[in-house]
Amino acid sequence: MNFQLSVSLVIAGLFAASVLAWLLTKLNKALGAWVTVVASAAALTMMALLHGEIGSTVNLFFLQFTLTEYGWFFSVIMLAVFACVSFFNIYWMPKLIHPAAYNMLYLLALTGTLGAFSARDFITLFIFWELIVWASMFIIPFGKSRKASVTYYAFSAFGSLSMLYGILFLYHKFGSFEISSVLQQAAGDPTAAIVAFVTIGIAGLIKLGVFPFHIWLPQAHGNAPEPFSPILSGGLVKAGGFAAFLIVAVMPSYKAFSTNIEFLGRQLTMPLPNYALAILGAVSIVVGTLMAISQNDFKKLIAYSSVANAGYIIIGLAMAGGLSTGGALMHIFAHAIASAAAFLAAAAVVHRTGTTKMNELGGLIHRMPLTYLVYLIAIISMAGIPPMAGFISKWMLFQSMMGRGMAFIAAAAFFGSIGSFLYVFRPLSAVFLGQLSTKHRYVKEAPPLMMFPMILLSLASVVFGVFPNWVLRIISQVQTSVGLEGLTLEGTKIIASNGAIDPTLIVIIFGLGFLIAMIIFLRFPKSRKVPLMDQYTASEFIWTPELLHYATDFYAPFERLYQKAPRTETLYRTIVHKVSELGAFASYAFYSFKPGTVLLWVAIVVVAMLGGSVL
Amino acid sequence: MIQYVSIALMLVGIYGLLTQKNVIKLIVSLNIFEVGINVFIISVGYVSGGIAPILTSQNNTSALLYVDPLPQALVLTSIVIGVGVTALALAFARRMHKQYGTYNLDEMEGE
Amino acid sequence: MALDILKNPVLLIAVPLLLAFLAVFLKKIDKALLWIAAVANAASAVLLAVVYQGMTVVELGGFKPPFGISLVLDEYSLIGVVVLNVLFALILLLSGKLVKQYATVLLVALAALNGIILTGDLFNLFVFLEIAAIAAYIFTAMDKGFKHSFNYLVVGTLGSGLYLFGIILLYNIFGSLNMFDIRAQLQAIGGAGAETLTLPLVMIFTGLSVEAKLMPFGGWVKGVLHKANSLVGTMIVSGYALAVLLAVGRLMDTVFQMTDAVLIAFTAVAVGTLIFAEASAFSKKNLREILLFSSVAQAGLVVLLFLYGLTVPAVLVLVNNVVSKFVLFTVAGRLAHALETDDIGELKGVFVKVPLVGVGFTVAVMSLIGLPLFFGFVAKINALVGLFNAGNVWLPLIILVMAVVEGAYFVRILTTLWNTGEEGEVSSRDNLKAFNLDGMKGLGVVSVGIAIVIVALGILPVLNIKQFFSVDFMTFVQQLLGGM
Amino acid sequence: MKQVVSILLVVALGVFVFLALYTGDHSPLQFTPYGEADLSTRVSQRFVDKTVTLGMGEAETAPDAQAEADAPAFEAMPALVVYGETRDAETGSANMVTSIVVNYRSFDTLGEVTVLFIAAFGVGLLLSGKRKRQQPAYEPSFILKHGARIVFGIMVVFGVYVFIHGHLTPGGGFPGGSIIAAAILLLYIADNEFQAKVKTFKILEGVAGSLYVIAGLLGLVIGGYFLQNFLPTGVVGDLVSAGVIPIVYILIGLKVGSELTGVIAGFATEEEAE
Amino acid sequence: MSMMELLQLAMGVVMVVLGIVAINSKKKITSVIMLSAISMLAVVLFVVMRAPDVAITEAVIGSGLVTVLFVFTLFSKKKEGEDV
Repeated sequence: MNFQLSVSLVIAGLFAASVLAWLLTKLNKALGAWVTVVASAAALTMMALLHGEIGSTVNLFFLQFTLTEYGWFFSVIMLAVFACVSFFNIYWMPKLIHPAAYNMLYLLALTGTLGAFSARDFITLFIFWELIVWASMFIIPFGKSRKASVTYYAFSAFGSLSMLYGILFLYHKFGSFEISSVLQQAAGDPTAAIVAFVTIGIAGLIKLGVFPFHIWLPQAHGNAPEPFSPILSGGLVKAGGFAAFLIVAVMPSYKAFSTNIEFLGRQLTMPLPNYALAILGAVSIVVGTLMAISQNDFKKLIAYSSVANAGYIIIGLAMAGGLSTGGALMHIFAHAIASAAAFLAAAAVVHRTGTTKMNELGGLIHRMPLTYLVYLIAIISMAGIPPMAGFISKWMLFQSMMGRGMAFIAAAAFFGSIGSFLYVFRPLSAVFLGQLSTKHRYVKEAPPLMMFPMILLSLASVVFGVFPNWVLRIISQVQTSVGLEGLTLEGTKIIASNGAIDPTLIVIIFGLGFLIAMIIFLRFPKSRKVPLMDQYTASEFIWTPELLHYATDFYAPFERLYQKAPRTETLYRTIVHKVSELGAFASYAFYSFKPGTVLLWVAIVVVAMLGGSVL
Repeated sequence: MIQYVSIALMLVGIYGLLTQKNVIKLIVSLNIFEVGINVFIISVGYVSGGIAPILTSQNNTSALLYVDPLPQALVLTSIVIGVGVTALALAFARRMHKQYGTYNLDEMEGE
Repeated sequence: MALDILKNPVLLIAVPLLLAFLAVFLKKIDKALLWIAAVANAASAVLLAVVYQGMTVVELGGFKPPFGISLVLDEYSLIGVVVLNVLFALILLLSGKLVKQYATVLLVALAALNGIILTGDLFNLFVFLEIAAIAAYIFTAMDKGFKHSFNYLVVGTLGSGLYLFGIILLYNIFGSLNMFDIRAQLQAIGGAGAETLTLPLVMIFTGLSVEAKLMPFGGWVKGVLHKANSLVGTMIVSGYALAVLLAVGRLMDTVFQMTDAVLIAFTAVAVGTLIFAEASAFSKKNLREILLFSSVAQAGLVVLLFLYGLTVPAVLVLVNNVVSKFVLFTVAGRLAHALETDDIGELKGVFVKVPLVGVGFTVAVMSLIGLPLFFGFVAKINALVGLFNAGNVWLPLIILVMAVVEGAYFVRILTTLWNTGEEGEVSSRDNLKAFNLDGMKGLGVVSVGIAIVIVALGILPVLNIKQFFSVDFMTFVQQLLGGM
Repeated sequence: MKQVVSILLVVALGVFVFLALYTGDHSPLQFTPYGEADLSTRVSQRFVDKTVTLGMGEAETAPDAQAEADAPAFEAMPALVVYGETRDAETGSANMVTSIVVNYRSFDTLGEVTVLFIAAFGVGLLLSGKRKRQQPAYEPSFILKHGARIVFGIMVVFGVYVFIHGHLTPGGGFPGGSIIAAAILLLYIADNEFQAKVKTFKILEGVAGSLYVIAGLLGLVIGGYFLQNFLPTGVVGDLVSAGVIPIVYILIGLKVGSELTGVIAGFATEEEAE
Repeated sequence: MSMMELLQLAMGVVMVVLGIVAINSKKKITSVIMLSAISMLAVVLFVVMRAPDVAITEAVIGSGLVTVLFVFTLFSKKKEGEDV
């Protein structure tokens, strides 16, 4: 292996680093955690430098890697998230049951994502894809739930094995594993195309947590160890975006499937499979939003919000136009940093208070102002409010939806945005605003090493909200590299089919508005502080304060509208139930200590076999 | 003819195995089944008009028409195996009788 | 000359038999004899692998096939004997103290299993099956589960009876008992009139399936294994499964060619076994029950692959399953013995106490469910590609769906055994139960050693398969892993 | 209910077996009906002619399709084996079944002996523990006891005769050994005091078995084949002929006898009423 | 249909009938005795089919020893009033 900088070098290095992390953690926990920090940061810088290497093929033993534009884009986002989050590992070492294993698996998961994004052939892709799965599958149960990990694995395994099926089907058909060539050949062959689209698509949807595969996501994200939730939500989930990108943009599905289809008398603007994707996306926006609104645990809440955002991403990819794909990729970027920041803020809160139940918190703004700020910026960006990066991506998506005239999906998207105001405001008011609960009177601000990555991510949200074109230029390179038309950008302007937008201008206007609000806020008299319990109790002792907390049943009236609605969980629960019933039956019926019972079945089967063959 | 008989014997044995609840009866059925098989094997080797495959002073050359000796050798083996299995099964039966005080499988429920 | 004698595979059978007979009146040192046999066999099996050049037929009594009995030593049986004898030595190493007065039985079982793998004669196979089965009847009764062993005895004897019926029909048709002679005759006539083989094939398949634990033929297995100690468990799940399934493969894959009707019937049985067994394992909560059902399912998978003529993938899957199951069942048995329970819920976080064992167990499981970087992955990929190339699109689908189920219950085991705490509370060492586990060091070391082997075979699949498999397979592997 | 189902199943099984065996003509593969077997199409013709090793040596028979395809073409061998004249014939046993059991397929017999051995061992294990004689319901008389002793002697002699002449006359090791066992059984029945010395029988059994394997290994060392008949086979029909066959058959007889005796001893006693 | 074949047929029928009796009989000892009778008849069949070795072996082992083992088992440790 030559020692000039290359993807394989980075990956091999990360492998080595993971082992090193394991060893050092055995010696000294903090040291091992620092290894993860250094390794991921180093990997980030190397990948940044590798942008020139795009297109070159390198291999590591029998694994082959080719750096593509989109692969590079995804990898950098991923590495940024990992690098920022890794600082938190230092503080979590004492809280984890297997710190050494955690550090090793953390880096292995990173290796997996890098390998998957820069894989040249499908086998390499699959190997690293599975590496991601099992690395995170071991980390999740370190948190609050073991079931969550099983659910996560069951879904992921279904996804990756369906992908494997597709891969082998394509191999059987075209006798090759090389991603680009195989996908291009598949585009020419309808059956192969549909198989590839469905199988790999399922893998992508599951990783993204798009309806109806979103069940695992809140469980896993909500229960994983705090520093790993941002990895899952900001990082690994985006791998699903990568898979989806493969089938819609790289294959591309436009070439594979005919676009002029009459549906209910009106011309569809994109092939049926893409339409199906878009609809799934729309549904998951609605479901995610509604579920997020009704959460009390604010990690789960953010998790559901990422389900909703996955919906946006998939819609954007499905439309597969210049602006829409750009919007999707931008949204992947924006949501990655935003949700990472949000989860990190949550982690900081947990680090200090030890709980994620909103109705046990409150008023932390007085104790952790910076964390509050970070969280605020993050959720504003997720809700798509200027001047954050999230706004730009959503604007682009809406633009392209309007351009396609897809009223229903656009409606769902708009509903999602409105809903996002609701659910982002709840933790804001419940966790940070309001009265400080007496338990947390002496809580301190998060330590500097935690603040550093959080502030970094927040700044990123803001900066790329103000000057999105820095990212968008790269994105449009990505699009042109796979043969989509790029974005039209002028200076700070983004030109869309109907109307342009100048984020910088918007920011200035927003700044003015903010100034005015500030003045008003400062001019008028402040509200008086009262301890949490005063307003309810006439010096009665309260046994269950959290029931009286204003965060309890925050949106109860609204939730009542849909709490009777059928849940997807029930479906999966039924499937599991049926399987184990079948198993219980088999193990009861076929297995007995009485020869008569056993031989009865034997006789039946033999007679059946003979009868089937003789007659 | 004899082959039909042997197959019938096998089937009777299987029927016994299917229906009987009594350990001893099960072993008996097993033996009936084995007898059936043994007879069948020999019948496969039988040549009508053939003589027993032993050179003696009377029929003293290998040119004569003998029945097939190979199946007979096989049956010798299978008989001996049968007796071994039967002995073992009966030993099991005794231990079970000691354990549960009965030969009836229905009264041996539970661990 | 001397080396030639040492290179004779018949020693793998003769030596343990001789020692078994000696052990009868040398009661004092029977364990020592057992050890000698195990080590000698492992050594000579490895020697055979080292000096192996091409298929050899060992004639017994100096009579050439098809007249005399002959042992066949080719890649197929070579892998079998190597894995079998090494595993047997390891089984002794880990469960040796359970042998008690069963040394003779194990010696005979060892000889018989080697015979099953090596023999090239149908009736001889029957004899060895009977010996192995009888030995199994005896040592499964080790922990007083007489009614289960009796059940095994009755079902097994009926099964071997049916097998005998089948081969005598074959003798009637072909006038020979030699597998390769029969294959040659079949090839000579180009498979015409194959429907005559329906009855013999069904009988033979049934008879072997009883030992191979296919559903519903293997109805005895639950009773025998669900409380088995590590010795009995590993013997049945690893040693016997390996030998018997190799025999099934030899007959169903190498020797016979079957009509579509028969093929469909057998496929139905194998697929049914796969589905039902995975579901059963999914529905269980006890470690050993899960493991036994999972190995039943794997047996179904292996037989399925053999039926479609995918020898190499089948052997890979089989070896992977056997080796992993050896580790898993040993650990399960030892834990159950030390803690008087193998209910997963009772074993929360047990691996925190014995990390080495945990690592070995985990790697074995991951290889079993075919995750990449482990041996099982190579096996799985080969199996699936093989089925695809056999023009079969639906079986891979079934196999993959079942793989999801399998993964689910195994991951449930792993996450539970590595972590503590009830659902909803953070896993930490504070709420770790006080397990008293000592004397697990050796087990830990051995299982980690096996884990290293599994990973090595998984990461460098090219190296391990080179000397064993045919060239076309090699090129296939390079294609597969070199990504063209 | 279960009865009915079973009957139906068994009948169906029977019908299918019948259909598969006796109907339809699928040449070239044909199930030969009863009595019409033709030895010349079977391997056993060579066992009858004692011509298996003929043409051995050339063309090391590798079991691949080509080498085997012509193997089953059993060309009739001119050399006749004649009772009392032919010398140094292959196996040299007048009783063809014996020649198969103890020579051509001796490996099966070794396995068979092992089966009996392991079964007896298992019986010993299962019925072990502190034991006493199972008492018959009657008090045997003096005549009975001593008559039995005499008959015992005769039976033993007969058993030995049977397995010594195994290569000439019907019988052989297995019946012979069983007869000896039966003789001991007689003592058990006739004499309520009698207790076989299981230990001695175990030793006999073990020695006989080991000698059998060692004989096989000798064949391997001398002739290069396991269980080879490495002694001169003499004249067909003589008592001292057929090379190792009589020796092996004697070993088998002793082994079987002692094993069955062990089994009987196991069954004839019962656990102390604890 | 020659005399010989009639004889065989008769014996076969008897064997099957005995088998059924052996399985359905109330008393265990009956079925054991039936079993021994069956194998005795089998011995005759073996002789008919020119298999003296097998006949002797079956007579001594199959019909003799096995029966004895059954009987010993049945009469060992039999509880009071338990019918065999």
